[in-house]
Amino acid sequence: MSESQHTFGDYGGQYVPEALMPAIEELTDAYERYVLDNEEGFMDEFRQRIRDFGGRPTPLQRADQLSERYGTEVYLKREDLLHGGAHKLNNALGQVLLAKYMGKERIIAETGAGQHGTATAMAAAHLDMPCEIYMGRRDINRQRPNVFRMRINGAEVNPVDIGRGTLKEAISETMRDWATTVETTHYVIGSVVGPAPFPAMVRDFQSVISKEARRQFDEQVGGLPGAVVACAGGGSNTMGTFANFTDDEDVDLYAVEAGGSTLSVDEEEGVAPNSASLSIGEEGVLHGARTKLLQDSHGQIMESHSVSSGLDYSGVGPELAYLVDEGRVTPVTVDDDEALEAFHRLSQDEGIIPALETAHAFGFLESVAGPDGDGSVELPETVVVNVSGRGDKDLEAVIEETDKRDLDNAPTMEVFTDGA
Amino acid sequence: MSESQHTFGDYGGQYVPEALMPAIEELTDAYERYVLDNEEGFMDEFRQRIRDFGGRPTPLQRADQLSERYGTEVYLKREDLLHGGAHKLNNALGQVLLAKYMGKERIIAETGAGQHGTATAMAAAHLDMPCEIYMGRRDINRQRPNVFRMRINGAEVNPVDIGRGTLKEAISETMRDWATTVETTHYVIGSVVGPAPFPAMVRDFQSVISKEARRQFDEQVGGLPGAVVACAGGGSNTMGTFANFTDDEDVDLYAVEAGGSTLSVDEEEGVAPNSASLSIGEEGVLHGARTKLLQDSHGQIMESHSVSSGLDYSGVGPELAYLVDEGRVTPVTVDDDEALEAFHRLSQDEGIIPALETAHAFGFLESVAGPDGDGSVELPETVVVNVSGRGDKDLEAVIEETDKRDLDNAPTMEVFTDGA
Amino acid sequence: MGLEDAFDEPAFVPYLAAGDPDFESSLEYVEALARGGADIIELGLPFSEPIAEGPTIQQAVVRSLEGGMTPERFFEFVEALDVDVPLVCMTYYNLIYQYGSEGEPPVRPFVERAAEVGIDGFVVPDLPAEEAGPLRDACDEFGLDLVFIVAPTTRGERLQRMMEQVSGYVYVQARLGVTGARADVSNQTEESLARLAEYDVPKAVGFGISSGEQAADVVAAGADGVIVGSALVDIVADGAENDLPTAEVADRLESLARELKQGAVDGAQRRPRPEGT
Amino acid sequence: MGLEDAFDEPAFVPYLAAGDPDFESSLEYVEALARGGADIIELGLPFSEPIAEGPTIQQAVVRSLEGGMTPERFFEFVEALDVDVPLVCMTYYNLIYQYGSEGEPPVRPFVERAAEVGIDGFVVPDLPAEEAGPLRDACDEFGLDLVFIVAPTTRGERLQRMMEQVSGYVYVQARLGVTGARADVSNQTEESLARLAEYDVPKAVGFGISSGEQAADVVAAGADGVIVGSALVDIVADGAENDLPTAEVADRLESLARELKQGAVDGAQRRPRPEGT
Ligand SMILES: Cc1ncc(COP(=O)(O)O)c(C=O)c1O
Ligand SMILES: Cc1ncc(COP(=O)(O)O)c(C=O)c1O
Repeated sequence: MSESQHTFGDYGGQYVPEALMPAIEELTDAYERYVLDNEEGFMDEFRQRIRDFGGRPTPLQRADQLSERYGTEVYLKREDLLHGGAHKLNNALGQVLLAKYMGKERIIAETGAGQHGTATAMAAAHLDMPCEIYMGRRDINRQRPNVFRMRINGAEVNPVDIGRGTLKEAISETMRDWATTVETTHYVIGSVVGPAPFPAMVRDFQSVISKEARRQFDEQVGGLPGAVVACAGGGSNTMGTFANFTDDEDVDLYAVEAGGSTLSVDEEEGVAPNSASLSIGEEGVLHGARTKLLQDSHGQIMESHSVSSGLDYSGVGPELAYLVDEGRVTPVTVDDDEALEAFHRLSQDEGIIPALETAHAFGFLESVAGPDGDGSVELPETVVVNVSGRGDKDLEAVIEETDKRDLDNAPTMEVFTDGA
Repeated sequence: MSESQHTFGDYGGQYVPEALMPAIEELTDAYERYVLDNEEGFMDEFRQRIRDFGGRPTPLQRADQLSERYGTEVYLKREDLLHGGAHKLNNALGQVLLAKYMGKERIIAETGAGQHGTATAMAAAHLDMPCEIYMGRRDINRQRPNVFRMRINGAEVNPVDIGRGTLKEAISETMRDWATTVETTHYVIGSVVGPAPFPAMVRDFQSVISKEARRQFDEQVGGLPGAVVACAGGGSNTMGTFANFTDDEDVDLYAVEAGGSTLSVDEEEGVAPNSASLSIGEEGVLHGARTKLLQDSHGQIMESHSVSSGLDYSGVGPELAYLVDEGRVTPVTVDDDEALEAFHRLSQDEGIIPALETAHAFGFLESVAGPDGDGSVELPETVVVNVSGRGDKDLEAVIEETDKRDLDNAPTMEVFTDGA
Repeated sequence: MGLEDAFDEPAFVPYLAAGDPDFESSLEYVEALARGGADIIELGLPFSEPIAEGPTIQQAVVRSLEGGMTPERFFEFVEALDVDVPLVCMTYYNLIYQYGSEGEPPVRPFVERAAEVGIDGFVVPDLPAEEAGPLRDACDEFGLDLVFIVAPTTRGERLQRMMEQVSGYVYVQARLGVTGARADVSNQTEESLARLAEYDVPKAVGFGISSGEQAADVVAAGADGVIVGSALVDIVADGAENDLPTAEVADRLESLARELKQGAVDGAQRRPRPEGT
Repeated sequence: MGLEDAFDEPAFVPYLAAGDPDFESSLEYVEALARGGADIIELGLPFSEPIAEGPTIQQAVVRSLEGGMTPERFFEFVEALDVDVPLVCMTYYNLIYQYGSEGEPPVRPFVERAAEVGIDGFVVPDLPAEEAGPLRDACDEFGLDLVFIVAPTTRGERLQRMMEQVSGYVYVQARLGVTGARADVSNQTEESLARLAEYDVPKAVGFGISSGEQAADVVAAGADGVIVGSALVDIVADGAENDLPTAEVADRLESLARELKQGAVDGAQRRPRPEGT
């Protein structure tokens, strides 16, 4: 039997209420048997469904205009083309299918940007499982199209009113549901966070991204890319994009976090106006795992902030925290303004409207490594950037946020406000 | 040199203002050289871009719940997974690339549901061409997310205020622009309509759908499907889905039109409360081609109606009209209510939120051939249905239209209206 | 019979949409044009999708259709007209195509009826020479002219094909685009006229002409006549919008017609004399 | 020292969040519980992400944090308390982990300081036995107990592992889910107690107990004590919302405490006599 990964250096573990431990042991067992050992052909069925239902493989595309702009060959891994519009389905479909193999009867999940909730609702509908999604009230208001989508897919959407009403609160609330219903219910966690075996399992489901990208790059260009870039909220698209490159020491790995409005922190208010847990967080325990966190000096978790709901989280996956400490992954930050500019740039120059989360990864090309950078990072000859999702869910937010700012490349918006 | 198709039986032709004729001849020449004869490797570049940028091939997926419901093997051709969210990019990318090969400097297009406009805006951004889209005011209000997307992709969106403000008026207005700017501008028409060579050329770009589906079906199931089903507005996804099956007489082809609220027509008001030109239209000349039209006894074009903007058109592609007269394609209608029900069914049972246009094709399974049908159509053992697009653009419209009706399977909508 | 004869001297060819804004007023407006010196009158039979028209004529089409205009009403309109000027029916192909009873071959019934009420020819903006066979045949049968529009982009083989089918006059489109009054006359006109010089058929220039001066320029450049639509329709629109008395609108039409006709005549004086005369 | 001693007779173990709704009132509330007969008091040190708590205690956490509660303030609170009852600190692992100065190994400083102010043990809802090594070690060093929660789902090997590490008492979770007062007592309780029968450690049942009658039922079923949180926190919440005088709230707490303690004692009478006595 294969061994599932419990910790990553000092990070990871299983810091959960006792009531959940048996479920987590059951899940660990199922993960090892079905996912790692392909018992009952689980992985075969998963691969077939993620292909036919999900639309894999997604392309690796040369970005013509960006390549010219940065004088480097930029390749895009197009997870935005996955069913549901983001990489999230890789994991959601895997877990819902696993829950089915485990004989569970009900699916719950938390969601921030609504992408994971949408992916889970779609997977649950596809596999005929009842599904409930917890979502912070603030995120509900920021990402309404995704709320609509979950409802239309037949999922219940439960607003979470506690705290600031974002992802952190939604996770806590889903854990409470799970603690009550653990015998019949599987909690589909949405990123490489939470107690073991979630971080390793979610990474494994997402690692198809880098598995494909590695092969595609070799076929289309030859060899390995010089650098691989992905945004990092919880870090699932990040780990998925990095997983098959971590052993290739010549490939630089950049995890782009949300710099929010500023990296400095307001202890008094308990608010970090960013979500840069890899860059400025400290070790601690949250939501079942030891990892890097945005917390105050007492250990209270701070509210994070980002213009993009999907990055708006105070923690980060433990494996990513470990790889940063090891020096294997370089964390960088891109702030709200830079992300919005990158959003418009990719939309106008490449004809791809990215999710706001994803836009951060492209902000890196411009604002860290590119013309606006401080020279600390130099781009190698070839770069693969993960397009973790599409921006349909963000249209309203982008219009509103763009309106507030003075961005060089924003389109005029009258047509949005005229004659409605 | 290959011969492009000018007419289909008595249908088709080139009924356009003289000013456009030279451009149409130039286009015919380019179509024959680049598309039909692959000069300068045009088709190779097209295939590579529609793969890497567009995400081809799209999957052919077995629909587990629908197969069970109808006691027949239902397969879905997943054009909803194409970049932009509909089959429209196959054509838009092809034509924008062709415009580039022709040395044109500017792209214009009309759009109804906004899907073609979005696809064209994306293709134009991708290939670095300025782009203007004409869209009826009514459609602008019905499909705002797509308006946002076009603007964000850097396209101008020109509202058309004349008439009822839907697709028909937008096409007329785009033709007027083209008549003025024809020397530098290519008009990317959005369906298999308009003067030759558009119907044949758009079909050719879209025929990749059935080329793939035919191969995929043979690989996954073996042999040929018993029936192929697609919705029909102008008929581009329809012709694309049928093209590689028309010679297989054993494969039934169903074109599903919008039945709107009723098939009966109000001559007095000049309004057809449907868009069923194949089913109830008569031969005439509109937008450059002879085809089946919704028109009054004098030959004035009637306003069509459908809950789905993308089907809301008084004409239809001439080749489709021809295939219907030949008995090769069977036209059927699905009304607004049935389409909405089918929308919710596919969303809840299969985890795929279809475009409202697409929902009509699924309404056919239930309301014509299925349990609610009159028995006139019996489903064969295997059916391929084209999922022409995804429903993200339709969320608001669906909520509104669902609210007005008493549908058996509509989700409750409080969460949409609560605490916004 | 034979619209060509109208071009013996520089011709003024006005356009109005029949029935704009209503049947009775429209009759008076058309008659006013005749009084103002029209040599031929183009009467628009409105089609719901006027793809070659700019906003001015689009609105005229809407007014006329809302006033109840139909092909049959159009023929009644022509019958009711009291003018002594050749008439050209300007319409879109679908209306010609649909006319007649079930079972009849299309096109012929429309032409027959048009001939009966005294129409002398047709201009059909969405019917290029390539598709004009059936209409040309019917026109020949009933002795009507078929006018084609030559665009600035029409050249070579296509021009040739069109010239083989045209009769009455050619409508020289002064610029690319759709109908509508403009302040200047495009230099595309001279090029077009030069291209047409070798063909022995009257050349009437239209699209954008709105003043006597422009008319003079066009004729001076070699045109045999000027076609004016939107500038006249503007007057009708103004009357409709402001509820002006029909007689007042008719007077204004007549006086602009006079100016335009005079312009055309004056323009002929400015033509370079043929060498050696 | 040694929480076990508190279970000589059926024990009543109340919970309150320290500092809810403010430092001073909270001191009086805790003292009222002692007067009402508490045998052990669980004092909550609030954490921003209380994943094991239901809405009642979540709100208490919010009130306490807004009142300025921090780990250091918590220790001052314990020092300021005038009660003669063993005290258990109930908190989440991150607060224990973070306490202390830069460079010190984690966990130990928190336990050391707790011992100093008179804390007798810990309950840490997000720390299962598998991760409890460092805390167990520090507790041993400073002579504190470490209480574990046994859930209805805890069985076999896991139960074994926990029982090897537990000291003071086990917290028997009466039902799946989060904290919160409920009207009935789950039959999961009896099953859990049966599973624990072979272990020689006091069993205190909590989660959902709100009345003397429930307390009696639980003890009758074999529990050595009852843990009550949300029902008491409800009284504090009511006082905070309606701005009631502190003394009045304290009185209500004391009287509910009395009822619960009495229930526990009564329950022991209803226990089936061991056979043969
Ligand atoms: C498109 C997209 N990208 C990235 C993220 C961030 O999540 P993660 O870091 O787990 O990939 C999200 C989360 O919602 C997302 O929707
Ligand atoms: C998703 C989708 N399907 C179908 C159609 C209808 O067009 P066609 O009949 O040309 O495929 C549209 C048009 O906008 C569309 O957006």
